[in-house]
Amino acid sequence: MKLKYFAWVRERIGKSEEMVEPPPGVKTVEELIAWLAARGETYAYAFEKPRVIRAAIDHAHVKQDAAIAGAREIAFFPPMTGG
Amino acid sequence: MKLKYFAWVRERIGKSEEMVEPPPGVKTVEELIAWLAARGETYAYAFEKPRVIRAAIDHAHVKQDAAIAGAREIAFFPPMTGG
Amino acid sequence: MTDNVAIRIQEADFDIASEISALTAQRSDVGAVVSFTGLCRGSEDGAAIAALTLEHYPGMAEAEIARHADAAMSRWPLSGIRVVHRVGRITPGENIVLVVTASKHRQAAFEAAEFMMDYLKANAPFWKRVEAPGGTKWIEARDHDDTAAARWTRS
Amino acid sequence: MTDNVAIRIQEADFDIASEISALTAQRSDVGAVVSFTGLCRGSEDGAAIAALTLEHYPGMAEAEIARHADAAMSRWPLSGIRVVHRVGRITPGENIVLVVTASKHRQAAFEAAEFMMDYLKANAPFWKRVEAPGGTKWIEARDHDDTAAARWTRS
Repeated sequence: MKLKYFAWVRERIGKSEEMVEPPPGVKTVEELIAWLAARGETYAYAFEKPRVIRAAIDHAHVKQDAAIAGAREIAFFPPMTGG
Repeated sequence: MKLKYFAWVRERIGKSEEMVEPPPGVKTVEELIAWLAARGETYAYAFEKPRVIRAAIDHAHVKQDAAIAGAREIAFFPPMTGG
Repeated sequence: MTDNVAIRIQEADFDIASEISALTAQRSDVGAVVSFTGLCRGSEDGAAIAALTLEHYPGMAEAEIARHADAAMSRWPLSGIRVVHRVGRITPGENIVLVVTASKHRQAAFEAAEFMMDYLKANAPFWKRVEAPGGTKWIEARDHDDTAAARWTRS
Repeated sequence: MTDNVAIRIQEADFDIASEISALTAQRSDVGAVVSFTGLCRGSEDGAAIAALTLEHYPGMAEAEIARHADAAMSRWPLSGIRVVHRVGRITPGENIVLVVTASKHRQAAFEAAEFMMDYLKANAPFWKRVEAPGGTKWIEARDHDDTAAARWTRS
């Protein structure tokens, strides 16, 4: 699946998108965040406060207990500040 | 004092303003309306439903129990429909 | 009249962009501008109309609108208000009235614009006459507008 | 996306008059148009800023705004909605966002414009970074905006 990062999540990780293949045990957004945070220092920094992170699956906002099965694109970003 | 008439009050009376000198017994807007209504057919028609008529003394909205003493200009008109 | 309050009553149409820009140009403390434009519709109570004619009470109309704009400037943290109200004959699709409010934040700008419009509908000395195929008639005031205007009265 | 809903995300500035006129030209059933313009202010939390940089989630931002505009079109009797949201670097005094709503009557136009702005502030995928003399920082979301957005949720 493709992951996208925005705002300070993108800056901390150091890239705006990447393809990943999480192991089968990673079933929800929350578990995906935990798996990413364990991948290295930049990820650990980006996801240091996992509750602050917002996620979208295929362009729709989701809660962290959402299942990731079948997702083509999952995005992580801070709370929105548009308008 | 000068009287001014607007909208259908003006049309019914047939003039937009006039100078009048009501007798001393006419002390309020309500009494002025009754005095005007007795002046002739056009006035009676304009003031046939006195409760509907709105009034302003010297450019400020007033209720019909307002005193007219000292007024320079009193206006009569239907409820407003601006905006 | 407070600084940055401008009230005009005129026969000519208005230019919304220039009225907005009068409240925002050369300054950087405005974060929110709300404009309300009221237009002449082609029907009134379901029947087609040819035009509206707007009459006003010169002198009182300007003074009353300015007094309400000053009240809005005191009630909300606004950087400015502009009101343009047209009079004379206005055909369907044409502009009738414009209210523009500017503030740091959006809530004040929205509330003040609604306050000014509720006032203009119910209490500003303007009267509309409709020209329809069957003749002309004065538009009757709607209780609805009195109710909308009354919601701003402080208890 | 419903007819008469237009959503644009762009670096260029917008022209308020032409967006309004897109909702009113060649028709006579619109009685009320509300525009909201959000501008970049020269200070953020009391400190002077040099510029904002706006980032968005391409694809999701357009789709989400359109979905909310469609919801507004169903909820209120509107004749149209236009939203333009700028991205990229924006300096104090410049426009950031425009929402225009058109309806027969003023209340629907006002409410729908506020609904769209509350949504854009709290839930549209845009992020603002501030450039200040001391460096850059991301603006933090305000609880206030979440509260404003939540008031439109039907129970």
